[in-house]
Amino acid sequence: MTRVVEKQTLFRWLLVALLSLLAVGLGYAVLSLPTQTPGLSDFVTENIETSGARNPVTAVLLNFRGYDTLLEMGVLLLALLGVWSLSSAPEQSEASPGPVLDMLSRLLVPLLILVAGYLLWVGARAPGGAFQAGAVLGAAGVLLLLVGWRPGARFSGLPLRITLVMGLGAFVAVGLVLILVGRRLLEYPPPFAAALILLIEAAATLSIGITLAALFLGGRPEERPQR
Amino acid sequence: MNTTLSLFLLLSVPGVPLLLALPALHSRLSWPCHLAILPAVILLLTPAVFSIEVPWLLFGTGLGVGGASRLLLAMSVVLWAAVATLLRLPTSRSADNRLATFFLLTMAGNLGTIIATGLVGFFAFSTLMGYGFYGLLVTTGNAGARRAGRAYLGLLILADLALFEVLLITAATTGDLGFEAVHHAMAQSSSLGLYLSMVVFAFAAKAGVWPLHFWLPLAFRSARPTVALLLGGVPVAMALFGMVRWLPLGEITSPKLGLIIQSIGVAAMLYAILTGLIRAQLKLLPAYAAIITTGLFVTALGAGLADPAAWAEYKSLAHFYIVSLGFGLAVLAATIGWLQARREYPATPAMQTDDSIPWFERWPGTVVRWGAKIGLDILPGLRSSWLAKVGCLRQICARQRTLDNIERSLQRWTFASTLLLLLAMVSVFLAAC
Amino acid sequence: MSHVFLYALVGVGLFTLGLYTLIVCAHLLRKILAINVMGSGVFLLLVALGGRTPGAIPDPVPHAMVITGIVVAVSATALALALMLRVRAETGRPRLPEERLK
Amino acid sequence: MVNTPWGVMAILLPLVGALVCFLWPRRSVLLGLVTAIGVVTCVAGLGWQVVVLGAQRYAVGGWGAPLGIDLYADGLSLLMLMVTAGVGLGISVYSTGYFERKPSALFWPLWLFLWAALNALFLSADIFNLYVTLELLGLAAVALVALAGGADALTSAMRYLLVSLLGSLFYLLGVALLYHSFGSVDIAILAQRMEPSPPVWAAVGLMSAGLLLKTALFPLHFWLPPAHASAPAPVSALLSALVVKASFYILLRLWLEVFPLGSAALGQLLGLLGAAAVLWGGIQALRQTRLKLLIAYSTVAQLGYFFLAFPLGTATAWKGTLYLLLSHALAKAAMFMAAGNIMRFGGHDRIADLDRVAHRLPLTVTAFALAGISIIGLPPSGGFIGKWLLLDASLRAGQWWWVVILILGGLLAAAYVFKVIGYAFTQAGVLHETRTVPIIMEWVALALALGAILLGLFAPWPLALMEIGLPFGRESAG
Amino acid sequence: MNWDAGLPLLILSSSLLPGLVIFFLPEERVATRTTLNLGGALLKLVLVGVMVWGVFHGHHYETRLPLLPGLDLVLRADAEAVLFVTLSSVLWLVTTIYAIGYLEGSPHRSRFFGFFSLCVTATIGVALAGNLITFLLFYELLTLATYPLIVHRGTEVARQAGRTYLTYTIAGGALLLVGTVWIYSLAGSLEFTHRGFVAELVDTHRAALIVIFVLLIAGLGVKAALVPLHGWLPQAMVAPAPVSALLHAVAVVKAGAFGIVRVVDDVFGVEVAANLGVTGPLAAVAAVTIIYGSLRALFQDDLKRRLAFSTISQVSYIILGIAIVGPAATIGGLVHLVHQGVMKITLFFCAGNLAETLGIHKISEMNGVGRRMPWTMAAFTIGALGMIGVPPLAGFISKWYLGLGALAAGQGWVVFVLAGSSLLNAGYFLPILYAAWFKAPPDAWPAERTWGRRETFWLLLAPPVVTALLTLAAGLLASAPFSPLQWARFITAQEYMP
Repeated sequence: MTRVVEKQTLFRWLLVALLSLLAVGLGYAVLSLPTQTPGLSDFVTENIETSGARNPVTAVLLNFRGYDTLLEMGVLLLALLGVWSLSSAPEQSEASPGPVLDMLSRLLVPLLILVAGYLLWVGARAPGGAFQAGAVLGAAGVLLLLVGWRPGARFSGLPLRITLVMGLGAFVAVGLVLILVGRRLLEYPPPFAAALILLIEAAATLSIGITLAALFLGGRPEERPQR
Repeated sequence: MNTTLSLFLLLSVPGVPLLLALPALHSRLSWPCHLAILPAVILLLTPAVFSIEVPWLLFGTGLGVGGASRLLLAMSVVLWAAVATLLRLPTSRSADNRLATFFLLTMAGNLGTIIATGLVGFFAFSTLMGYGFYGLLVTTGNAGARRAGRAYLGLLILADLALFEVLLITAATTGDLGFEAVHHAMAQSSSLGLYLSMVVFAFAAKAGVWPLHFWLPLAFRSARPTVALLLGGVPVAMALFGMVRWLPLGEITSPKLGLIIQSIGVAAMLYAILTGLIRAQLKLLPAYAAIITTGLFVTALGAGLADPAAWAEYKSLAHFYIVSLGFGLAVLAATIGWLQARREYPATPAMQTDDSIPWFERWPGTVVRWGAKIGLDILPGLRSSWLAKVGCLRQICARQRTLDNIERSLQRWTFASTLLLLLAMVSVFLAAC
Repeated sequence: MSHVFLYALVGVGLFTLGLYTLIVCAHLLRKILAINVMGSGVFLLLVALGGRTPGAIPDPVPHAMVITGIVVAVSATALALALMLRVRAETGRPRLPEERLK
Repeated sequence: MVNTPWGVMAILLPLVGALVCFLWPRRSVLLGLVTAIGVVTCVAGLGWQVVVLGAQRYAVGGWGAPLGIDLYADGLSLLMLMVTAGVGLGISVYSTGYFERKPSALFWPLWLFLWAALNALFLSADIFNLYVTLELLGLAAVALVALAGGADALTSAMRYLLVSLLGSLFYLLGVALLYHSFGSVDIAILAQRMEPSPPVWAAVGLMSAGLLLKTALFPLHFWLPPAHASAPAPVSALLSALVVKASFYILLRLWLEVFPLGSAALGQLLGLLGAAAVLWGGIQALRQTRLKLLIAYSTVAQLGYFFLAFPLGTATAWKGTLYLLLSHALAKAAMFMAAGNIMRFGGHDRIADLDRVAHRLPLTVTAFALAGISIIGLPPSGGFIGKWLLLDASLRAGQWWWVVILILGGLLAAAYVFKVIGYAFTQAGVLHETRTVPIIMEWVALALALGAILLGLFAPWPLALMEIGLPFGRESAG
Repeated sequence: MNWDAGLPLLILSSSLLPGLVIFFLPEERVATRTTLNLGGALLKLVLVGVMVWGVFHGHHYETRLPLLPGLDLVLRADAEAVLFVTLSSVLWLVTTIYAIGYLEGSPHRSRFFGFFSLCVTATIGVALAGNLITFLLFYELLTLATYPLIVHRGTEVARQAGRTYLTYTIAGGALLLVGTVWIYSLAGSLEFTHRGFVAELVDTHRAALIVIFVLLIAGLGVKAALVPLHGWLPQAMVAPAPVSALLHAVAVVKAGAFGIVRVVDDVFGVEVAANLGVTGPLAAVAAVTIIYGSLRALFQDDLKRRLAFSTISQVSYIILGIAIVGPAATIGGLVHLVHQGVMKITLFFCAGNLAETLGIHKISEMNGVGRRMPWTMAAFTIGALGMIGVPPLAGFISKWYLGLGALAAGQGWVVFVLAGSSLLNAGYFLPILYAAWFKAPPDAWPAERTWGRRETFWLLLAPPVVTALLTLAAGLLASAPFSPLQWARFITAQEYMP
């Protein structure tokens, strides 16, 4: 037994040494980067007018590199699919959440929804946007779930699924429509860019929020048996 | 005579017996053996001297009859006809008709050998004759005949091998393998000595010349009388005939070899006389007679080799000698057989009980024992190698465990991710190089 | 040394720390957390180095990348946690079978 | 037709399919099959485009690199897409049979997501976008492994997920360093601006290590056999056939275009690891008693071959590698499917007891044998062509030791393949508790295996495709 | 594609397509299967006949399909190819007939005949291969197609034998592959040509060429059962008799020997090989194999095992003939390719008949069997005597030319090897003949089956009789036009053309 422990201590020291070496190496690499570089900010500034969003981050996220975001919506949905494929949702716990949480949730949930709406709206100009809004919305959902609220069986079927795929669906739909009208994938016509981005963001916010909440639930909600 | 007809006739001399050798054929005919001799008889009766070339047979074979071979052919025909009559072959399908097959095969070989005008043809037909005669000997006889047959077969194979070498040497020297051409070519060839000694050895083995005679007494003693009738006329006579045909007699002078051959001949005669006297057995008489006569022939041959001029003188006698030898031995064997059939003489009383295996019979057993001995010698080695194998197995087990352990430790997270780390660093280092 | 590089170095530090924990700790929850810490380190580095622009506005592209990265990390963490729970439910232990020593 | 962005469609279509299947799980088999056929059509369209017009670049959003993201299709990506389409179609059809009894509503969306991720990965020309596709791929794969349920599958999936995330993070850190060095994440632009510096070295090391981990190169293969062996058969097939190839593809792309400075020493290291993988995987495969584990270790060994081209670096060697990759994809998919059929039929995959099963499933065994021929590298098969090219390249480069590895690997492969096939001919008592195997499952396995064989007979076409866009440089194969 | 370019492919397909169809036939469709089998075999024979005629009249048959850039799949009917193709297709027909009789009523026949056809297809491919890669391709295909036949019986022993077979042949194939790639990387070509294609490399890459030669010969030597690579052959005896016949006479062993012929003659070229100094050792190996195989055969009691060792010995005659540089020896080697096939197939058919009819597997059980089965044993006798080299049978012709060639090349020792081998051949064949014809039969045979008045099923009887007659004819009519000997002369004349 002691030998095993000794071996482990040795191993750990070795590991620490290696990791320090890695850290030092990486640090050296980082420090040898040029101290000033424009990156892509100039390109972004040049093209931001036609992008449909004044906030550069939003412009990059939804326009310049919108394709990344599209795939990333896919990742989120995929995670949910993965979680759902593992198990169905755990049984509702009988324990009462307690008065404080109960009270808090009643106060906070509407507020959070409001904040989410604001973040979504402001994202076009200032920091904010679909993901932030979606996260806040998700937090509201989590809070609701914490206090023991569960979606009704009627909602947990197709309607829930539609909400979940709405974000990605909107993104893909816009992309496809643009292709159909002869443009490239996600090549928004400048006059409609802002509107399209808002549309996608709105759908994405809703989807992200619900997805996060559903992830928190940790399983597939029971569906009402259909016939 | 027109060519087609002669071709047909000459081919049918060995061909008809060969065809009839098929059991399906000869079992349906009433006198198959006599029928098979017919072409030869016709050939004998045709007065012309003629020969043909059959280019598509083997490497091109020549067939023909001349003065000497006609004589031999006549002897053979008479002998075969006599034996065919005496043998009383069973003709019905159900009976064992292998005897007829062998009979016909041997006959085909014999007749073919006589009419062959080239080395290859002679060789091929004499081999056929040899194997056929072996069958004839063995199929009818008792255990002793079988032993004799085996000894004969062994010598036959050795002789054929030697003849094969001779053929190869000849073919390498000259393109034409007709007897005349070969004689001329070999007389000038550098490998003449090898040629001569091989030929002499081969035919001596086939003829049972002393000291390769040992199967002859056995054969005469145990073969069926009818087969014994053939012993002199078929293997012995044909082998002597082969010597005459193959050796470039009269064209070369080889005193040394001649002397050796002569002395062998003399020794053979002495031996036969002495042994014949000691083993005064009626049935063995033809055997010793054969040894003596072949000895005499060989002596003459040796003299001919030593002095071509001498050979030229009694060259024509040689064929007569062979023929008379064949007939003489046949008559002798027939007489003895007849005497024995009348039970005036006991069938080889003393010697026959002595069934100890002669030395020349023991070699397969010796080889087997030898092999076993070697096996025993190897066996400790085998055992040790087997032990080593077991050890190996153990080692393999150990190796298997090692493999398992390595794989298991590779599958541990800590290990694996450390390796990853190392790999990343080494890559950085190497990329920097 | 500007604060940009300081943050970046902190990012490197987080990355190595996370890696250490990932390797050493057997408990799956810790491993998942360690992955998250590593991710944070990478994101920190990505974002911090984006501040090397000549102007006042930092490079927005790394920001967008990080947001994307965070979403991916969240998704992966969610899946990992759910998996961990299932592993614990099936095997009774929240760890991988090959890690028995700790 | 010419202007239709077939490549983009090949990415979007499976995504849409996944969403639709998710929305209407009851129709998912039909929807999935329709999607699969659609994707194959798209890939065919792209292939036609690439063959006629040459390598294609597509700027998503119309911005173009470096601001936007480019998609790029040359011979290399086209072949990857094609083999994905082929195997993908096969897996789709196979799954209709496989999930017949135990329907899994989420299989189809997960699988289509994975397909989309693969297509996106093979088309991407942007290293950050590649990261996203890698994650999409990884999560989908993990979820699919976990579909099997049970302790083995779940722990394997967990391990797989952690490994996948770790690899991705290494990769992402490298991406970060590269971006901050050169201000772009586009492969073409990086290739132009590339010059050696410490951050680049670090990036090379980190990205390579991360990708190697995901490719399961020896000695980082520890996660692969359990994951591939415990997944449901179609999932095993697609993991071994396609998913591990994706990270290798990225490595190949980076090595060919971004890291041309990639030093000879690093190449030799990769070659050595590849050689070790070939031997180790082969030996381990030979020692397995379970069919699926044997096949999984065989994947470990086969992955090793792909790295033998790195020290050689000639066009012939790369083509050989790619050829091996293609034929391995088909053959390995066929093998896992065959194993799935056997498991379905007899309820187990113990090799020693296969004789009770094997001779009653002739089509399956044929499929396994044909796939095995390609895996061994016997002619005529795709594996043979690949090995031939690699052997030729090694001998021309004077590095004969890779020849030894290639041959030894082939012999090991022969040993483990025939270890299985031998049982197909022994007569054993009839096993009573068997379940019928849908005939379609047998035929799909056979079709894919035949594909691997046919690759060996029609080599000039794929080899000509590889020339499009000159992914392997200008040097022509001898 | 015109006729001249399509004929080789057509010949190949005439067994491939029936084979593929047969795989999918249900077990009970005996008539269809037999029709397909025989139809394919007959068609092939006719096509081959046309080809022989054509080649003799100067036609040039060549199919060329692209395989790799710079490398084609070439099927070409040159004289050597025609020799082997003719042998294979004639013997295939005979073996098919025999197999139909032999396997009547046994299970898995569709599988058997499917692989059987594939096996012959591969052999034809080996024969017609116009370059080394095509050869390699079919050579490996042959390995694969034969394996199921060897393990056909499905017993544990069969599986072991199959494993041994694969171990040897796949390793051999690997060596062959390495040699092929190597020579390709040096010479840049793999086309078989009469003078070889490596002549200009002799000065620059001497050592490499020697190594390549060793690799190629070792790879091919496995199938040709050169000592010490022969271990699989005696074990493969567990296979059914038609398969043994196929292995020993038509396909596998022959493919190896033929490959060696190709390598020496058409890859390296005789002069180059002699110049490299590799033919001498090759001849020595062949000689050792000849003697060793015969010695081992001497001590086998199992009939098929004895025949197997005999094959090991006999096939090396071919190699010996090639390794002795010179026209006559080459003729001997090539003609033995055919003669050995015809003789050995006879012997295996007979062995199969004995096993099927009387349950005899051992030589010690063969006493007096000639009386029970005279036709079979007559055929056996002709085959055995031919093997010994008794004139005027086929074996005599081969030995004749080998010996002549050896003398012409000044390698007299070969003659002694031949003599020793003949002696040993006699030593292990004659006791069998003696026992069969002259010993008394036992009261009961181990497992007797009867077929009315005939000694055995006529489908089993006809093939050995036919091949025995062929043995006789090949020797007797050696100088007739279109005989194997004449064809070998024709080939050699091309090879040694000034």
